Amino acid sequence: MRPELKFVDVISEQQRTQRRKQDLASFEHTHRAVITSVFPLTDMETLYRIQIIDPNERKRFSFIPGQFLMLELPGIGEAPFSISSSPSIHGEVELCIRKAGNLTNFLSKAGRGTIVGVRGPFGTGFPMEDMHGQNILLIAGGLGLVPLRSPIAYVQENRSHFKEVNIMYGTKTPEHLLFTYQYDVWSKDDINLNIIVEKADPSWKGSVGMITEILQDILSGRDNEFYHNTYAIVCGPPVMFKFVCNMLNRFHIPMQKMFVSLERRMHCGMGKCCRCNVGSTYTCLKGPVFDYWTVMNLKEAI
Amino acid sequence: MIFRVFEKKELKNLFEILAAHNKIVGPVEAGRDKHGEPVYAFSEVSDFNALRLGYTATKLPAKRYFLPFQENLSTYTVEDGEWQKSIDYNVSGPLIFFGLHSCDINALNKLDKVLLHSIYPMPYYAAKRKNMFIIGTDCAPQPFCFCRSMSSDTALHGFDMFITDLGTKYFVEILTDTAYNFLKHIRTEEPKEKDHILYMKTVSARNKKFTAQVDTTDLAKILDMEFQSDVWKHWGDICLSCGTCSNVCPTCYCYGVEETVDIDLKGAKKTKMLHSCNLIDFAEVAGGHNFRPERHSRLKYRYYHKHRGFVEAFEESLCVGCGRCGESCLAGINVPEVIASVRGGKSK
Amino acid sequence: MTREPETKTYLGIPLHRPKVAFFEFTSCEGCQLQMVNNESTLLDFLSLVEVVNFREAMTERSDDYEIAFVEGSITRDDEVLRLKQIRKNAKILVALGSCACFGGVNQLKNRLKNLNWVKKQVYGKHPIESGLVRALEEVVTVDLRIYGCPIKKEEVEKIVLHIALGKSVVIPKFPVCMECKANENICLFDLGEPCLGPITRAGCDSWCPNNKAGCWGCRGPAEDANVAYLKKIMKEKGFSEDTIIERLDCFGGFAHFSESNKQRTQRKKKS
Amino acid sequence: MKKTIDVNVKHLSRVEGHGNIHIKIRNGKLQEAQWEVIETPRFFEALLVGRNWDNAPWITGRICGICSIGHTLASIRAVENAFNIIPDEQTRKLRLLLKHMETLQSHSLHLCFLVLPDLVNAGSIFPVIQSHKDVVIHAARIKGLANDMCDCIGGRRLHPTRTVVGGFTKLPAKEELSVFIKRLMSIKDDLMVLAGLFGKFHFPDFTRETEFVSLKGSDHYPYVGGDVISSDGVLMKEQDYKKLTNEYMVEQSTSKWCRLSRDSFAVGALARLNNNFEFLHPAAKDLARKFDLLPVNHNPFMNNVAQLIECVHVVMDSIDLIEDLLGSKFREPRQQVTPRSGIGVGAVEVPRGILYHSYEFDKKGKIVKCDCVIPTGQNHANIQHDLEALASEFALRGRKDSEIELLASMLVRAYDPCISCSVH
Ligand SMILES: Cc1cc2nc3c(=O)[nH]c(=O)nc-3n(C[C@H](O)[C@H](O)[C@H](O)COP(=O)(O)OP(=O)(O)OC[C@H]3O[C@@H](n4cnc5c(N)ncnc54)[C@H](O)[C@@H]3O)c2cc1C
Ligand code: SF4
Ligand code: SF4
Ligand code: SF4
Repeated sequence: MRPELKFVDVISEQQRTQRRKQDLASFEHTHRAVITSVFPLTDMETLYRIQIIDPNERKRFSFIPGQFLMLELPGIGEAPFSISSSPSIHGEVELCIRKAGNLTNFLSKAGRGTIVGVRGPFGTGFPMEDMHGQNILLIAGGLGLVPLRSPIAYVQENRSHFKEVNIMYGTKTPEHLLFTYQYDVWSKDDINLNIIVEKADPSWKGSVGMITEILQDILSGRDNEFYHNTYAIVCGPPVMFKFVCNMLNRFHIPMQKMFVSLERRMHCGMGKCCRCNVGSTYTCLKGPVFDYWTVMNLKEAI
Repeated sequence: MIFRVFEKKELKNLFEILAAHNKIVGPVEAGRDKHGEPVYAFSEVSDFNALRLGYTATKLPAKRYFLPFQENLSTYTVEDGEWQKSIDYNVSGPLIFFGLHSCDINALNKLDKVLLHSIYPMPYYAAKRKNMFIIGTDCAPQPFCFCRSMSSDTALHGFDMFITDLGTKYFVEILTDTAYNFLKHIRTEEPKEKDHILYMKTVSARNKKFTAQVDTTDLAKILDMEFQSDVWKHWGDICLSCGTCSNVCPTCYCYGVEETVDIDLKGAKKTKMLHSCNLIDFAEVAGGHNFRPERHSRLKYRYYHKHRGFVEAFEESLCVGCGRCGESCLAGINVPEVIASVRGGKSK
Repeated sequence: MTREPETKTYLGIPLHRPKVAFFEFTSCEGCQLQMVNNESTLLDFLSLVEVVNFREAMTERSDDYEIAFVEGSITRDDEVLRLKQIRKNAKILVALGSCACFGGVNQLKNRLKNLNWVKKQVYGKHPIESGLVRALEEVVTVDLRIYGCPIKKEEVEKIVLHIALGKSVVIPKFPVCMECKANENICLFDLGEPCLGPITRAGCDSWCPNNKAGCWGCRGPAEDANVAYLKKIMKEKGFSEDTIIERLDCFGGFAHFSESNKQRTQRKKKS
Repeated sequence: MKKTIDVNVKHLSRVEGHGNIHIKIRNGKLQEAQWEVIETPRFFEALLVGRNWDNAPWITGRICGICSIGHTLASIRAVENAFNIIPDEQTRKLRLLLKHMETLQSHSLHLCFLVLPDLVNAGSIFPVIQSHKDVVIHAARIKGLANDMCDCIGGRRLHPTRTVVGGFTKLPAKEELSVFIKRLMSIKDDLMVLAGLFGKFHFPDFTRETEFVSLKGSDHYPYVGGDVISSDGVLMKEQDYKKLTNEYMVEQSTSKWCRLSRDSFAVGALARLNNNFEFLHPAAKDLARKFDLLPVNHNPFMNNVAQLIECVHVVMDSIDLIEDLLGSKFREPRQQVTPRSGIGVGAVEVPRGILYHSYEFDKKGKIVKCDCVIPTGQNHANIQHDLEALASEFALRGRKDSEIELLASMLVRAYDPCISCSVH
């Protein structure tokens, strides 16, 4: 017998098709997907609908609200984006993307039919089922409405499972408001929608101020029963959720029932590159959705 | 575990038999420093005489064979609007590592936890790791080694066979049947009682030579408490933010990714580069915001990842105590002193 | 140039083909030469841009360009005027090489207090016009910098490609050591040689240390470079003050860190 | 015969650095023919003063982007001469090899990218890439090889890193070197194709007698150090470079001018070839005979042909050098350097002619005085005299302004002037 080592192929064909999570190939498995519609929301943000091309992969692709996926264009870049559509639709997602750099700028020039690569879904989501039978506060600032659209869709589709539902949304000016065309639909489903802007323009009829002001109004004068049976999902820039969460805390909403979504730089989405680490917790694995208690215990989270 | 002993001269036979059919990586002399002392490095060797099994410590671990500093993750062919992606795990074949010290073997064991056994195994690492045949060898403790504090001075698994120099013979621990079969090609014997005694003597003599120490009791907790401590500022003041510590560390695996388009526009590449948490742009995000703009906060993060975060996730720290980072650091920042200073001891 | 302007596309999206021009001021013109020094990619490079002005290689000249690659430092008044005109014409002005970015080796003469002595040393009594050496950014606004003495051609290619693709241009912020270690070199300090790798901006792929030669800092300081502490380390390792200063002031990138070059910073503030 | 001629070329293209040409003829009489150098000086000689000896090669290499290797080697030789360091054979061979590759690099760049457009009526290499694609590919291969070899031996194709006083910081691996033998062999064929092409061109028929100065070959075609000779019979040591160059200032130039036995002299490929024909490699000699280029040739345009012949010489000689090196055991590449006070001169034949560096050191090895005499500086006066003769002669032959402009530009280009270098 020759003393010779055999080459170990780490992904046998069998593994490739069977054990998805343990499947080594999944690390770099990119679904090819096509942009089926492009809908500009503001100067900076565009809503893309993206469909996985392979019908089998499409069927298998599902996610929970709050998760993100990695979108790539060869040679241009790859970046994480929150899925902003209903979890009940498989293999087709909506992403709302702001022009921020290489990938996102290039994407803003891309039209329908452009082929992109999609990996994921990754990360934790909002525990929607735990929230059944409870009140829900959905609080978004600025681009934070994007990840919130998925839980909103879930709530709409399962409205009878929830008690009181409040959406609070704040932006800098009325021009920054996203998804204006959907507000009517949300209200129809017995969801209270409160919108506030920091700076009004002449045509603005709604409230003006900080989002904490509406929150204060909604929370004041409720009974303990309400506070203890309320979940909150907060998405937005770090400063905003710091203030909002502090206020929720003051009203004794349990920290484990408050959820936030953190944003960090990410290259892999799989807990390998370490770029998203907060303290030493991987945002991509343990997050991006964290309950507020965990966030409190992370160093340099906000 | 199966133990054998063999005459020293047999090692050359083993090497040559293996080298005839496999690629071998081992410690060699890469040059001499200003004092005329040899500088060791891991490199491919085909000549037994070039191998330096009695080496002290290599400046760099054998990292490039399992976590290359730069590696293509995928290549794309692009034509008009269409593109295809192809993935190459960048392994050309199995490799025999002839003479890794316990610390370096333990480093691989630690990396396995995060890169192999976590929920998303990393195929690039896995492909290389699964094609490593490791022959461990005993080491000569250096003044900067604190592997005993990190419980990495002996390797219990993660190798195929481990040889210990008993003077005229080698004592060998055999962990895999591949190793067992390889050893059939040379003359080995069942160890006798006196071999066992000699082995134990050798090991305890070595153990007495360790000098550097790190007190790891409750370290994760203490690091948490001392997050705002001023000692970090002191180390930050002298840190050069050059990333050397991460590059020479056998367990640092953080990386960055770059996407590039070929100049003829017919292809593209996604390349991974080992990064270091000490580099200024490690935690920079959109809009240029940097979560760790100061040197001390980045340096601190390296210690938190290794001695706190990893402990939390995997019940052990991400440091084997090889001391390479301290040895290579021009500013002289080293784990024992940093930890001591955080624990309230004296900093330099 | 007579070639048909072809529109290239990438992933179906049409690319911009910029008109580029090359200019040189006081320098060795080596950086321009580096441009033609990479035979294998020259033709691809030329298909991404339209070269309209390149005196070292062509006779035709045009003032209609978008990107101006400017090599060399500024020493005379006529150069100031010419540079300002280039700035007016160009949308993007790229400083090419250490001379353009920091003054390069030429700025060494600034440290000599007596400019007349300098002139006399070389030209005797013969009158000659030459002022202090300035980097481009001391005269006009510079949009992009390609560091190095000499530059790496790959960096220029990357910049041009990125402009065509609309990608941002990323130049390493970390120091040369990072690349040096990845190249598995034996550290020059272990060999008893001085090296500015720990404070110099990477991107050259540790060109000099790869060849067992210490870095002289031609690419200027890395971001957040800890110059003060490296000086201290070098002193402790037995290198003389002169050795350290001579390296630091060689290419001008560390002018802001070096005593002998204080006057330069002040001059900049004035203008 | 043409009576009135005006030629004004501002910033002559396809040469290194900035120079202008003015020709004015009135009533058939030459009133002005001027070669003007307007490059800004960088004062290398002054800025080295007070610095340590190891700065000299590193900084003076930056005098020129094309012949940085030559400057580095001349500087190293001057320092070594001052410190009484004698390089061993291995170092000498490697340096010569590096020097050869710079010659090949520079000559091929000059011939194919800067001169060729003139010969095929184009303004730059860009249209030539379309019209003479095959030539450009040969040229790129030649230059590519030279560049790769410079990388391999000097560490970098431009501003070398491995070349230091005392030898080299690092040696090329023998495996790397041996690969080049094959490539050099095949490059010879590329050169022959180019020679065929250049053989078809008609170089302007123009001669003016002048003095040719170069290093003197003893058993080899000379490139590094030794004695200096001229076609007028001068023979001196390299240390006597001042007597060989006699620098002086003129109004029209920021570069100094030189003279020896007559008003002006020429250095460069043609001078080397005229003075050392016998030492050329046989293959190069054959080619010279084909071009009818035999010593002493006084047509400055033939400098281009001399460059081509030198290319063949350096390629053939490099093959021999590599074979020698591969046959010997590599030794420690770098000698210990002990500075001492003294003066040292280094003369090296760079592509454009003979280059001198000279330094004076104090006992710590700090530079007290520095002087560099650049080949293009030595050629300026000769260019000026050629220009005058050319303008008169071709005006007499009734050529148009534009033709004279082209001929004058070609004449200057034939010298392959390195203007920024000459001003330094
Ligand atoms: C979990 C998660 C969900 C996200 N969801 C959305 C979303 O729904 N819509 C949206 O528009 N954006 C979202 N982002 C932000 C988005 O990923 C960044 O804007 C994107 O990476 C920019 O990519 P680029 O290639 O265009 O920019 P680049 O050219 O890569 O970078 C521009 C700047 O962004 C920094 N950067 C790189 N990657 C990231 C990152 N992942 N996060 C922050 N900064 C980064 C760079 O350092 C640089 O300063 C999300 C980020 C995370 C982590
Ligand atoms: S942190 Fe330092 S001592 Fe610990 S394993 Fe890494 S290099 Fe070795
Ligand atoms: S040689 Fe220079 S660049 Fe390389 S590690 Fe040492 S100090 Fe850093
Ligand atoms: S190593 Fe230093 S001197 Fe050398 S090229 Fe890089 S930055 Fe310049």
